[in-house]
Amino acid sequence: MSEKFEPKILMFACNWCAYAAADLAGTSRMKYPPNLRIIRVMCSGRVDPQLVLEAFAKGADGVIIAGCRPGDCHYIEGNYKALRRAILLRKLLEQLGVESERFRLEWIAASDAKKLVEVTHDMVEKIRKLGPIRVVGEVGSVE
Amino acid sequence: MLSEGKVRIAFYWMASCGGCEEAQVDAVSDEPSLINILDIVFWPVAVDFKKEDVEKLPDKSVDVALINGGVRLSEHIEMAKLLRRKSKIVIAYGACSSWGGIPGLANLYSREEVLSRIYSEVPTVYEKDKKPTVKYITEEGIELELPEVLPILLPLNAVIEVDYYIPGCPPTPETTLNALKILLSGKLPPKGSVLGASQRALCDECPLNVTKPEKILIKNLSRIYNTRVDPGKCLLIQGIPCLGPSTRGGCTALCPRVAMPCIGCYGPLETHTDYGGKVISFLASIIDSKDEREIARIIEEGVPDPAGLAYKFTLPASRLRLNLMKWGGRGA
Amino acid sequence: MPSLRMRKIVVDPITRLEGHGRIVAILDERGDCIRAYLQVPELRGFEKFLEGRPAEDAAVITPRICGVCPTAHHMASTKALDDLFHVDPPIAAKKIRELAYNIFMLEDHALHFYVLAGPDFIVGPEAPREERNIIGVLKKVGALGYKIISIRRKLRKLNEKIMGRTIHPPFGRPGGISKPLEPEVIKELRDSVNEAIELATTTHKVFKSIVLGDPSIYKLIASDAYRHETYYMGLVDDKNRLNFYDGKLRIVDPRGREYAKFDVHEYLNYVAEHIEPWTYIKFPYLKTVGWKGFIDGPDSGILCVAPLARLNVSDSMATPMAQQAFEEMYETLGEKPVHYTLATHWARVIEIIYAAERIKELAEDPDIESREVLNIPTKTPGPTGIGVVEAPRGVLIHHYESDERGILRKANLLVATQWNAARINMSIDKAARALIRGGEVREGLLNMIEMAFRAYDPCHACGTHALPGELKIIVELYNEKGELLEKKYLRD
Amino acid sequence: MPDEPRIGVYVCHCGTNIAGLIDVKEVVRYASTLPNVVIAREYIFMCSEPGQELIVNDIKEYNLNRVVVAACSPSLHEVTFRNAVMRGGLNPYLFEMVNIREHSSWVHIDRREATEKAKDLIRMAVAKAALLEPLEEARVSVAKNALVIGGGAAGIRSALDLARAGFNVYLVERKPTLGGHTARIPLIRYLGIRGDELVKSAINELVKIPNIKAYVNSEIDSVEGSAGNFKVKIRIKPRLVNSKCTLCGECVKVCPIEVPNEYEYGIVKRKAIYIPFEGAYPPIYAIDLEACTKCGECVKVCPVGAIDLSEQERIEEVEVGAIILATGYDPYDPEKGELGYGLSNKVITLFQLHRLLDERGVTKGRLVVNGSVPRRIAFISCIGSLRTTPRSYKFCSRMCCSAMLSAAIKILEQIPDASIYVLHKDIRTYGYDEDIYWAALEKGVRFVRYKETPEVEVQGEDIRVYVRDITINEYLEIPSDLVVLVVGMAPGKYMRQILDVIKVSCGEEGFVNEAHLKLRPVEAPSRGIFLAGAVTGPKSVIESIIHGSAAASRALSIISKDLITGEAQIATVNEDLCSGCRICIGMCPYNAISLKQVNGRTIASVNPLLCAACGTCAAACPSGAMQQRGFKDVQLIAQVRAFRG
Repeated sequence: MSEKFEPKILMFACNWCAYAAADLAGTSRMKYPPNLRIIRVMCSGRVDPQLVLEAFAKGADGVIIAGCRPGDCHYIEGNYKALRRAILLRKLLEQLGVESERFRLEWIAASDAKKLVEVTHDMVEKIRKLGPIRVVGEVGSVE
Repeated sequence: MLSEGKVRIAFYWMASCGGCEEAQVDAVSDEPSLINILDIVFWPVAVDFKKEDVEKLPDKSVDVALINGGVRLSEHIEMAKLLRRKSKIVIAYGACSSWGGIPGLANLYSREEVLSRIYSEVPTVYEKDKKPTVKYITEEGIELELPEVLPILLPLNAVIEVDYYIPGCPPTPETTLNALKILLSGKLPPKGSVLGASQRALCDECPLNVTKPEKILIKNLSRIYNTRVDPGKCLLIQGIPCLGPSTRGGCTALCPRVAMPCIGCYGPLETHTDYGGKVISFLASIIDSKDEREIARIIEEGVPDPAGLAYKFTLPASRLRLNLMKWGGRGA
Repeated sequence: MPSLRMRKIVVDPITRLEGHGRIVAILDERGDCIRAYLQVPELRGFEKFLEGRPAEDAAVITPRICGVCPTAHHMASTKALDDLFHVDPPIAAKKIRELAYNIFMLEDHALHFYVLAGPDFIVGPEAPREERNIIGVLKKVGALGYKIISIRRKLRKLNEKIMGRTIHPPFGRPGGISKPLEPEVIKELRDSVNEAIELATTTHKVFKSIVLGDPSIYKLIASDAYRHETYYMGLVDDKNRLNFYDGKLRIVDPRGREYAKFDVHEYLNYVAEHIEPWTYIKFPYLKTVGWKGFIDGPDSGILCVAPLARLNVSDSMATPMAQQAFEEMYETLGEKPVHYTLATHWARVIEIIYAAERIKELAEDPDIESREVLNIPTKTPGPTGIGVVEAPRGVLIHHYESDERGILRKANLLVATQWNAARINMSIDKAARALIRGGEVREGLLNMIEMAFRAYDPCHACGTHALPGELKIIVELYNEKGELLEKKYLRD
Repeated sequence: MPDEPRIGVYVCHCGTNIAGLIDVKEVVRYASTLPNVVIAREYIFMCSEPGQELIVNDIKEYNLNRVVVAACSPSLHEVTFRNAVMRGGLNPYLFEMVNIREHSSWVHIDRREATEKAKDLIRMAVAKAALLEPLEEARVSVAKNALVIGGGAAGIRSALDLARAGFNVYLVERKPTLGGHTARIPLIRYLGIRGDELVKSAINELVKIPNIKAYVNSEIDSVEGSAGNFKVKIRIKPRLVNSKCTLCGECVKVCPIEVPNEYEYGIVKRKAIYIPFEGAYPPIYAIDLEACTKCGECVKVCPVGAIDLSEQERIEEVEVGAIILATGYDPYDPEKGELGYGLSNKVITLFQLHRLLDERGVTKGRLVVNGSVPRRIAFISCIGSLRTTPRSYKFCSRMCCSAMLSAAIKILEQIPDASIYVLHKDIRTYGYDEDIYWAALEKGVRFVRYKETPEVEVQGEDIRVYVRDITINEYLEIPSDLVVLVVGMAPGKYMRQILDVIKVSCGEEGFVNEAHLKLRPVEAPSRGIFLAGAVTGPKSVIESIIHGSAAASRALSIISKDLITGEAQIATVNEDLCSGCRICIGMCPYNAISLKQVNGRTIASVNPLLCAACGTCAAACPSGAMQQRGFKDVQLIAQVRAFRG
């Protein structure tokens, strides 16, 4: 792999906070790496771990669930449900062989475009060090 | 298709324990008249056959093949492909064939780790350098072959197209008979369907479901070993991770009836894209805490092994784990 | 046809297809068999993937080693967990476990006797093959056979009520069982004990009249064809009587003298496993004697387990009818230990009687009515838990190592069929050498191999049951380059 | 979906805002190759009239049944394009928006990378769009009435405000009289009036307004339906005395039953037939059903025949569009033995002390205990609050400090030589009440700060308080003639009961949590239910009144409408798949999910008006029976699967 590895990162963003923060980053013309793809959900509480597992299975190098800060959930406490699931999911991912750095739960307020930018930078950097989720290696004689 | 005359049926086993055969025998002893309708082409537990016998059959001459066990050895792949060619309908029978089953937990480790544990690390083995080999030349100078252990255990549908699934570890006689009746009726559901079991989760048929309060929020998750369970109450509300809510029904809740949690042997429901993911989703969701450290503690105490809990029967069906192993990622 | 270049014969006599057991015979230049190998290509890796699991999960994971004897694994596992979690079950739990276990032993042995081995003896080894199956058995014994089948099914259903399921039971927990017995189950149990006794005594009668009544069969059992003078191991109670559920392991030497008697925690002092590169199965042997190859005698560490071994290590039986039958067998065969492999069938019938009598004792014991069936572990788990039971096919040891949270770090499993693997190989080797001469495979070979197999009732997925009467045999003749010269079906 | 998806993709230039960086032509070319895409176009400003017309016309011309627009943020133009899609004849929810401006062209610098990102996002949106379904919002016509539960200061205020705005109000009070705790406060300092006077003036106002119907002695039996249309059953318990009563008092004289008078916090007794306090509303006697033996003595003596002991309980059913919950609090009730309480009548609560100091009370305001005037008085504050005792709550009741010091000052006014100790964890005379603190200091009240809970030793007439003063770090022994336990506010005793009926959950401390302190500060999580007064936590009378007004104005936002609509992208249950496992119910902060019976099975059911469309229940649903419309599993999974080409 001579070309520089560009991780592909998927973010599930709450409509009311992280998605809006990404909008704000845009209107403020902040710059961040182009590795992020956002899927909008109404609440981080909507993010079923099945979606995260599917994203990794599809080859996402990193996945972020972004929700409102504790106490700030638009839907009262959907973000806490995201928190509970994320803690268990992270444990599961590690057992399945996905490094914990590849999965994050972040609280990003609508006004906090800066945090969205920082999180993206940081994630891209860390995953670039980690390498792609598909390590090119021996493929078993299963096919 | 199946309504005329006898149904030519084949049974086959791969990496299995024989429990599926026991279940089939129980099913037939519960309804012996089936013998009159079924023309058993082969059934290794009861009727001998060889691969050559199958090869000689015309293509699609078997009406239904019920295959149990996961794909663990190289020769399982050949046999599966052969049966696919010879059969009109191929059914994955039981958890192992459907999603890998308990032996599929081996996919948490590499083949080399598995072999090393068995042939050198266990305390009863002292000859640390000996190991079975695929090709071995005996002292007489003759080559003996062993089939290759595949790097990953695969469910049947990873190597051939599977038409239907009969879930369970093993499927109960009732499930088996229900499925056979559907097959014999000729009214076949869409391909890929599960036969003989419920379309709903186990809670639907669990006698303990009515003991749940309206809201299920749990302050503590517990392991069964140090929990005194009230047999008259839903296990989940007692903090025991019971997989009934996410597991297909059809067994009549055998385990919860003896105050033990459902461990998920009837596998996923049609809506699931990743059974294990769904299990951890609902379990984490009911934890009644907003404090990160407390949540982590509750999970650590009650679910120390999420993969073993959520994928006890379905790890080889996790596309993520399968892909990681195939890609040679960490842990592969 | 015999060719000097013919060197290898592959026999697939084991019903469970390629992959679960095949025999390869190596011939010399004259075409005489000089060595036969039984290969078991079977590997699933339970010892590895138990690692990382909460220990209590072992009780539901390990039954999946074998769907034919899941109860044996469940019990061995549950006992290992009692040990690992340092908890002693209440007396009621122990008795209910042993009760369920004896029901399981009874129905499993009955299955073997009537469906698997029975045809050879009941229908007769010389009977036409198409009659040598369970249908033939039913014809010969008449309505009695159907009754026995229905009793067996009834016992299985009863066990489902006690254990939750018959195949892969869930009810065993460290410290006891998950749920007390409901009064209606106890009533049903007590109503059924006489049927269990009836099943046992009838079976014994059938065995004595049909099998022993036929001098040719008696001769076969007492022939030297399957005689191997090995060590024997089995579980005995404090009076050196057979017990399936608990006790100490006792080993007798080929002359019947006690060689060792130990708690299963000391098994590592006595047992090691030998590996052969040509098979996935490992061969346990008596470590203190050592692995000397596939030979018998007091200098070879090969150990035999299963019904015959269990009786060979027992001084007596704990129940009266079984004791009578026990004495009768040793008297008739005139030696102790009995080294005739085929006498295993006889031993199995005696065990059926014992199991039935033990079921009666336990079912009628008021202790099983107790609601106190579980002690919750309170001590820090680990580091070691070892459990042993007598599976239908012999000693079964589960050995777990865990951390202080009770998460398994290591597991070692010594499965019943493994113990006999070396002896089975010897039987097959003996048969092949005797019967493959001048490159010709004699018709009798098949019978010999089948009968050897069935006596041990080996279980290669821990589930391999060879069924009689239907076996075909393919003989593949290879040249020295390994090219297939000829393939013929002996029974097409 | 019966129809084969036919998707139109529209890529906006946004002038140069998008096209300046993103290769729109390439994006359009790429989009046209995606599965189910029938037409892909670009336009300089998609949100302009001509841009929208493009969509409207294409829907007709190409028979499109899904539309994807790649432009700016949906927060700006999602509604615009939904309307355009609707004008084209499609359901507005068959539309998916891709944000390639804020999320791509404005935040990146590399043309190729930004273009690739736009392509990825469109591919993902197209995959989702193919699975979109038409959606409708649920609507309900509004019952233009309101229910107020609780007839204290806050509830009365809410009822008055709603009624004044022209709506019918049902005011339901569990006790036989309106006024709550307020009626027993001797003086409300801010207003300079007595509590019972405040209540009386409010009631004078209330009786003049015909559209308030007050139910005393009544409880809420059941509540069904949801915002806009609640069906409420009110259980009216028999008072056994009707409005013919003239308050002559003959009945009281003959009544043989005596029970503690709860209006006086139990310091005196009353008869089973009684009027809670002078001037109580309604102005007729009431009979305590629990105490009354129905001996009939009162019936015999009643000169007007106002007593009917055979009166039965009634249920009245009303329909309301909104509910205000104003059930208030109860004083913390110390256990017998807790700091000497109940062991001597020299250990009393602050609430009881207030009654003793009330000039219209039983002692006419003279502080007399056991027939003598106490000289040595110890107040122990923070009882029931700040985790002081094992049963205490963790919050600060904040009213008590001021009330305690007011009482101390009042005592010093009538017993100038009294020695008063105030044992406290902290003194929180917040706001203008700081004056009281200084006044108390000046009058010689001695303050002792404690950390460990003081101990009260009762030995006959001798009472001693032991405390470690943390300021001087000395143990003090305070012999006392009177110990006043300054108890805080606790959640109402009947709170749980009423919450179960209206299906609102309470917070950790037993009070009701607001849906959102910032966005919905006087609302319960469930739509249509509003909160007034101390039901959400300790409040002063004035604060409660303000709260009552606020809740009323929020309730008006519902009942002033003819129709209210729910969200479109709500959760729905696949009834065939639902196993009735109940996991979803605990997920919903809005109580939108309940159980229902269908063909003998118990399954979950979503109230479309209560559902706020967060989707949390769908993520938790173990069987996948619960799905959020517009964000269904299959839709999101399709979007995820399209993530890497």
